[in-house]
Amino acid sequence: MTASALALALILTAPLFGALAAMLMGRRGPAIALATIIATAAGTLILLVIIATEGAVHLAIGGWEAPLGIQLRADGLAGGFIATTALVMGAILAVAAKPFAGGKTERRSAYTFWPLALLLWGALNAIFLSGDLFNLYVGLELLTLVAVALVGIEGKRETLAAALRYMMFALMGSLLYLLGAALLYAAHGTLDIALLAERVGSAPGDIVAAAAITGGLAAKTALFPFHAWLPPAHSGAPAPASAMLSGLVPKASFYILLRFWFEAAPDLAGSGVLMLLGGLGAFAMVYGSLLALHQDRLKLIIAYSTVAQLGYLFFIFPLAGGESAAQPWAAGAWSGAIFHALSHAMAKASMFLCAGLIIEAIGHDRLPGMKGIVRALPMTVFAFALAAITLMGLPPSGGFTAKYLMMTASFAAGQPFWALMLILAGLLAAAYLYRPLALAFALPDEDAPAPKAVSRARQFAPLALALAAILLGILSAAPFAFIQIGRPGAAVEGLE
Amino acid sequence: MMTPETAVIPFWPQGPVWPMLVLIWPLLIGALAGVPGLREKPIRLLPLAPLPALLLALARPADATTQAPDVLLGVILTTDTLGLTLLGMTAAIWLAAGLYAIAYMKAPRKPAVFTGFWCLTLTGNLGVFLAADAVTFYVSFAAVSLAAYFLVVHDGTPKALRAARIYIALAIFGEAMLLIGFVIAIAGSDSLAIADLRATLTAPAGEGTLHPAAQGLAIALIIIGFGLKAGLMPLHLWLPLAHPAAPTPASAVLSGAIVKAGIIGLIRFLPEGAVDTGVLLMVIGLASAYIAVLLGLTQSNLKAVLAYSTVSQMGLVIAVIGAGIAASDPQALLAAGYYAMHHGFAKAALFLSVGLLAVTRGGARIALLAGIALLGASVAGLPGTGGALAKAAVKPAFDGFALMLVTASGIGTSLILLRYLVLGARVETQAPHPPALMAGPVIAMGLCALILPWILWSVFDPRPLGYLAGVGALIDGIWPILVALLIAGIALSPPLAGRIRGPAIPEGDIAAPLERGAIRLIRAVTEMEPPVPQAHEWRRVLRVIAPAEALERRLLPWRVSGLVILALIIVVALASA
Amino acid sequence: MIASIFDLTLCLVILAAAGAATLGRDAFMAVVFYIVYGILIAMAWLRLGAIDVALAEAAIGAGLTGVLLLAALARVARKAGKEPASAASVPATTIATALAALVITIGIAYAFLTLPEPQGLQGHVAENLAASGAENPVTAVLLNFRGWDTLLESIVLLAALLGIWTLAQDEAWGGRAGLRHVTRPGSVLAQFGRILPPIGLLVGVYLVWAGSKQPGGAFQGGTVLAAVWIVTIMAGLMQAPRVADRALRAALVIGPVIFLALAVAGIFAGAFLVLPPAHAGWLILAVEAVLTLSIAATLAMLVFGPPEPEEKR
Amino acid sequence: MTALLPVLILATSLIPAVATFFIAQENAGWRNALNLGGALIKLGLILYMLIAVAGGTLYEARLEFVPGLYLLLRVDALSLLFVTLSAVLWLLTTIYAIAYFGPKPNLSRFFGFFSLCVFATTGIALSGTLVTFFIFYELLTLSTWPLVVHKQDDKSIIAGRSYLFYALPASGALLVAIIWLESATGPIEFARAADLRLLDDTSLRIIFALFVAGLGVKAALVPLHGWLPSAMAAPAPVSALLHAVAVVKAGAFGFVRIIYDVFGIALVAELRVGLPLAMLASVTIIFGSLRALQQTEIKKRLAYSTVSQVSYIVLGAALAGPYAVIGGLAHLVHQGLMKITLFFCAGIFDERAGIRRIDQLNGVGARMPFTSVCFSLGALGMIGLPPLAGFVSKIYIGIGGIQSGAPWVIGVLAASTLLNAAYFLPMLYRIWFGEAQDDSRPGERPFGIIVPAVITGLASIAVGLFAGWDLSPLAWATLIVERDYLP
Amino acid sequence: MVLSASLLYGLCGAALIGLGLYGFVVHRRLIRRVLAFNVIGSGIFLLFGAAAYRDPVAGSDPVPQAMIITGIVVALSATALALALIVAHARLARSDALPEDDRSGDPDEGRP
Repeated sequence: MTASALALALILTAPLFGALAAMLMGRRGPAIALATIIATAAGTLILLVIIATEGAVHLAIGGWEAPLGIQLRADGLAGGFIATTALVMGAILAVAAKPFAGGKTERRSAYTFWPLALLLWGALNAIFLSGDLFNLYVGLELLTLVAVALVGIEGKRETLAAALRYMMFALMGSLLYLLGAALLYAAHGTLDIALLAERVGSAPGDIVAAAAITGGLAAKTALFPFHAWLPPAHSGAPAPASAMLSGLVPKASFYILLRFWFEAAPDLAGSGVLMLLGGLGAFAMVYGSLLALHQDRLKLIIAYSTVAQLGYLFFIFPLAGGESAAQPWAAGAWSGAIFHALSHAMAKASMFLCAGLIIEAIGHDRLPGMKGIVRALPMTVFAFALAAITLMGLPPSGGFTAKYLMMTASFAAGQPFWALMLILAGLLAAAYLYRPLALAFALPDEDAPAPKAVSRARQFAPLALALAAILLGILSAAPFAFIQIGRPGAAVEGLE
Repeated sequence: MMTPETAVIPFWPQGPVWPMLVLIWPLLIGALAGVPGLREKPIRLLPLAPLPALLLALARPADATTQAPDVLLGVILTTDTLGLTLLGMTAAIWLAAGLYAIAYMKAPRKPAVFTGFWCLTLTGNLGVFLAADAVTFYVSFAAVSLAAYFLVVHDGTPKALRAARIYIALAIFGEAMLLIGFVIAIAGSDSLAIADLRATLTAPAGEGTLHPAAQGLAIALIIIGFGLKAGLMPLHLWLPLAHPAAPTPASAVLSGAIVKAGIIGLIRFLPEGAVDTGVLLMVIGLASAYIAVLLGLTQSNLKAVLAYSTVSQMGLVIAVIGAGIAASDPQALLAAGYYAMHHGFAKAALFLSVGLLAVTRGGARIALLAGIALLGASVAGLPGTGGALAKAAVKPAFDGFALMLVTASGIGTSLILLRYLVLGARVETQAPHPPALMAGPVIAMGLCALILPWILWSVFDPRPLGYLAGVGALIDGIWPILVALLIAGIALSPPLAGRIRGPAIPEGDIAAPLERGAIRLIRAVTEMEPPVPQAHEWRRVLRVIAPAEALERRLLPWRVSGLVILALIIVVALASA
Repeated sequence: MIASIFDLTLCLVILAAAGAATLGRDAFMAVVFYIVYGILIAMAWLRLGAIDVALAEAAIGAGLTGVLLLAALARVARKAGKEPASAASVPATTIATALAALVITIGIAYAFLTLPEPQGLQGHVAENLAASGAENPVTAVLLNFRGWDTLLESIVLLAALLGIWTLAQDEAWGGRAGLRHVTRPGSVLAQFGRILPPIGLLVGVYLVWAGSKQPGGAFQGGTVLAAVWIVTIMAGLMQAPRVADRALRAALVIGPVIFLALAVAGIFAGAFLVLPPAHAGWLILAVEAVLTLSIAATLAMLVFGPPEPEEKR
Repeated sequence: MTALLPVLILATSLIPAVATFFIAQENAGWRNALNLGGALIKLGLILYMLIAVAGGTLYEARLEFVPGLYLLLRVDALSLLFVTLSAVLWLLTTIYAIAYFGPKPNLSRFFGFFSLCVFATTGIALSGTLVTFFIFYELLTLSTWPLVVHKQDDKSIIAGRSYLFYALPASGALLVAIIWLESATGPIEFARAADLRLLDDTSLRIIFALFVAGLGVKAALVPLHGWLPSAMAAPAPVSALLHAVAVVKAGAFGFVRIIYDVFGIALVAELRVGLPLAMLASVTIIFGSLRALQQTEIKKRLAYSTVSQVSYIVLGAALAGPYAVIGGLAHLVHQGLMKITLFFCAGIFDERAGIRRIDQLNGVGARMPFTSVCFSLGALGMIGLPPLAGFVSKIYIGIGGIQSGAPWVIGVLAASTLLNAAYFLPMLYRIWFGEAQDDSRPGERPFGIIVPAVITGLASIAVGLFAGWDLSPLAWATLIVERDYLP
Repeated sequence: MVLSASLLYGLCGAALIGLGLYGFVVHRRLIRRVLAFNVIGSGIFLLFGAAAYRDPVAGSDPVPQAMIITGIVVALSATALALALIVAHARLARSDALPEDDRSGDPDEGRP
């Protein structure tokens, strides 16, 4: 028994065990979740220590090495995502404990929420650790089905429509991904990422496979223009679900996209594709932000913000992919995008949780009703503000570190366009996040009904997430070094 | 200048302490006015304030320099002849006016404020005569200029308020001009010493010196700044407004002492050898001397008449200074100071007499009028008076036509003071007899005007006094007065008396139109709407969003989104191929 | 292997069925064509030498999916007041979609035609088959070499079930799953329902048992067992279980739980999901057995759908 | 110790900031003790450092941010000038604010963010690299917002919006400038001249312009000043903070850093960007004064006055001659003292007598003598009346202008002086000579509200009157220039 | 080039994918989309299986077969959930299509 095997086993199975247990014991959801959090967190901590001290962890499942078996790989990138997921899930589940509490008799949503949420976690961990494209497919499918179910958990007409809409994109995405994987296997006889890296060339099969995989994952990541499903889906779900859906789920497909382009098929990445992805990302940033400006419901604002923020991530392709991969700035660009992914996960989850608490307090999330909410929910509004700071990319936050790194890389790469887009997006983010914040700070209308009280302990969870996002910025050095561990391509080097 | 020497004890001056005390003492007195126990009758403190200065002037120490590097940008004070003389004169006038004020201002409004600013003004007025560095001079000058506002405004009547408003506007304008002039000079010399500043204003063009245009600008600005205070036409307009508005003791110090601050400024700062400047000053000064008389003759307010007389006299002084500069003649500058000293005492006495006229009856009144006549004659240069000496001292600076004009200016001087005498004789008496504290200062000042020039002649003029006994000098001294009497006689003769109507020129002549113009300008500025960007309106932003919203509606149906996904696959494939 | 006329014909028929299923106007006919299509595809799999896949396709792809589609169609027709007519005109998007699909098809075909020399894993599998504990290479892959996929896959099924349960109406929660018996007693189906279960049970168990050596396995077997259960309920012989039923839930999770436990036990061998060669055989069998149970239960519950309100009964 | 002290100084503001958030509203004693204690300790530490730095000691603290990029706290003479100013004014403002608010609601929030602002300002002052500067600069932006909207009414909210509307794009510009520059030169430390010549002239000019845009908002350069007047909706201690302690000063301070420590005088001259900046500052000086003249509300007029006055600092920095910088740096302190006096007094007028508009000032001199005297001192200092503080700065900047070949600057100074007089004197006139409508005597109590105003009022005389003293701001500015910026 | 069976079925799979994609995108009725989804899926599997069968000597590659079985089960799960969603949606919306795809709400094709 090795520590790394133990860690990986805990991370992979604890949420799944938890989910199965929750399925079995309907009213014990919160307690099971707590146990899961503890177990997974323990595994995560062990894994982080191992990665930090010994470098990337590699484990052949069942002892079967590639190409026959499935390889688990935990490098700095995976470790970062797993740790962030654990943190975010912990906070989300803490907040969810009340609305989805077990109660005397079993309730539908309270019953299904816990196994679904834990399955989502399990799927995420499975994806982050997997080194095999087909295994990733299964994990992705698990994630997708769970996510769709969570979107529809409210059971209202709009949420069901949103879930169905999401389902369409998700099905299409899965199929396309599967098509790509099939073609790759047909051509190269393996789906192990490390092996593929040696074998993938630019044969027509590889190109079609790459195109299909990219299209499929882009649809799942809600990259503009495939985002149409996202705002209704993320805004319709209950807040804890939204937090997972917005903060974590798109990161998984993005993560696979990263693994694919940077590790499995680095040679295939021509400047055309990279620019295309980056360009769509830039468009998404502006487009999502503009639409977020126009929303009158808090959760819709946050959801459109996700559309915009996911756009950032795709700058990694022009800045760190292709010919840039070997350049000194690639490390910065790459880390910047990862920083963004991580801090966005925390901040966005925090925001949705805040929105959930606000809805609990005032019964809805229409902006005018939020006037003066700061008096009733000071910690929540503060958490929202901190999360907003991260999303705007203002220092000192993880969002800022991300923006700084990416901007530096974009100037160094001679592509200042991306830097300007980052600035623009930051400003737009400030604009659309400002509205709810300003309303929250305003004096309440005199005839407004008094908001219901929300306990401080529950308000603390989103605050902790937002603070974590800020801390990620203040203490950037260690995470920066960490996510470089096992980074594909160029050697780890500092910024010039 | 950038690293002043360090004192052993912070703030303790190097060199003689007395000159510093001269300046600090009045400030302390002024501050005392605010102390509760003294607040009720603070006016009584006024005479105390100038005493150290007077003592210093009487002691006549040798030229010495006092430095206080920690204060301001490094204070330097010197005691030279000219400065000490004028310092003495100023102190004396302030002392006299202070004593006078005790009796004159029985129930003043806000006595503490009046006392405080009286002392502050006094400090500034004394400071200009002692200062040897530009900053100290400037600070003193600003103090005397601006604090005097409170002396002018003291009565609080609408008239006083208006006069004070115009006074302060002009004073600040003057300050600003002066500041620029100083700054240019300091920048050119990289020094704060007045002597260096003066030098740099005429230094030949070259490396490290000022551009001639800058020199010219600085000189012009300095003339404007000081000319304003000294009543140089056309910057004189505050005098006829402020003097009548102020309480009488304040008028006395304004005209007798404060105006001299401008004179000393011109003397101290204008460089010798600036021929064009000198000639220009001479022309303006002489013109002032005459025009002011004409304007003054139209006035019916006693103090306004005196004010125009001051303007006229100062014109003369400035002409002397101009001549001195043009000829690089330090003697002329000294003479200008000498002349100013005489004028200070005389004008102080005359102004103080205005208050006395209202409280004097019978024989005393006749004696008073006679005294006024004598003082007027002195100012006009009647031989034997102090004024004759003053005139004699300045005349060598001129020749030819200018000399004639200077001599003939006695006519105007006499006329305008006759006008004062006539108007003064008509003043109705309100009180039985004058308090000693009012009469005393008038007499003292008058005596100073008549006698002190005799005592100080040797200090200022190398020529023997006997020169004044010459026939030419006597004739030159008398004929203008005779001509003036003749004109007055004709004007006052029964056939003409009351028939001559001068144009109704308001006090301060050009002040009214300027004031209107200024008000209009300020109003225009105030109502001007600058194009300040106020673009943070949501509606405009929302208009930008409209196309995005339309696109969003388009993309929502799966048939479109799905198609886009297919398209992306094709595009990615093509881009990779 | 050279394509025969049969292959060509089969392909054409497959395409025709698929065309009818995707492009046809009538939804019901489309589903029927789809079921036919599924069976044809299963034949194609046989032609490609993939008997396991053929079994799976027939049982799951054609059978279960068809049942699900038919049931959904029926319920939607009952519930949806109106049916949106398909496009009467041909809008530009349709043409563009057709073009795009065509281009992609050509691209895929081209990619397929230009595939490099095959580098299959037959060799690797054969080499390690002995250590895998299964004689059927497909089972070896499914339960050993790529057991993690299979484990996740069994959980995917549960996830789908959870998703379906989520769609229940709140007041119906805890009640019996949705599918009701739809036959009169004594009808053909009812008779069928009496005969089928024992046979089905046998077939199912056999498929699992045989799976380790020959084609067949947990999924195929589970499907058959699920079908048996479904038919039994349709025939009115049994009632659908309550979703809150402990036994049902235990049955649902037992397979994945055991499998997971086995995976975790791998840490004692320094890895994850390790089947020691010495015990691999019975371990696989045991896992398959419990998995089959869970899969059968899950598949059946998938077909039953969410619980429905009691009063509607 | 040399690494610890800068961190300690930051902590003296940060710890009270964070702790205050957790203090209940009712617990005024603890809150006040915490804030005042922090301010006092900070002041003590700074005094200690002042002496040490004057003697040549260097304080540095580094923290790795991302590889190759350090957050650097470094104490040089310039930082100390700013940090001393903000520390002294922080203490006074805290005293004032405690008295001003009394038992009003939301005070923990207020004092928390207030201390956070000071923390950020201190950070700005001590920053040793551009990135560090930027981070604290942004922190300042953010922590100021809750203060601007503190009253939470519509006006405050609009003001807050306006503030961010200007500040955030500016920070974007700043960030682009920094990153563009550093992408060519590597991380820039103020103390070590980087070779900017790696970029071409045009790029450098654009970068400089971006810096101007980025810092110009806080320094309220026209046309980026719009937020400042509307921010007047905030309570008086906030105005004091915005105008004197922290915000606008941070912008002006940034200009000094950029011109002298990043670009360097030589390069600025070579690129010919100093002159346009000086002109922009001059336009601001005049424009701000004109706008001030148009205002009818006291605080708005003061705000526009700040717009005008802060540009003196920028002007001094842009002229890039020794005298001009000395003047600019000295004005940093002088303006702070004078303007905070004015705002303290304006706050007292408002809070105690409800006086907000200028026409309500009539005769208030007799009713509130102490406040009125302090207000007058501040106003006269602003006009540049000698020997008050403003005069000294003006002289130096004017001299610097001539020596830098920009003699038109003195015209600007003169015009500004006149305009300052034009908008301040009528206020003083009303205070002292206006006809009072109301003879009540609103108390100038408690002491906490008036004492800070008196102290700053007296200080604004003292720093001018004793400008030649070795420890005066002017002398310190001279030291900075002699030590760091003269070749 | 001789048309091998694997080639034939591979091309057939490609055609099925294309057919399915078209159907998936253009259909308004959700059930029809799910059906098309399954067609695409089986097309991909066929392609995959055909590719695995290219080497007649070695026989069919078992790894793709296992993957395909997994894929089929996954597709079934997705289908089941999708259909259940459609049914639930239809119950509330009384329509078998999403609101934006409903003819009545479609501005492009406003024909009665």
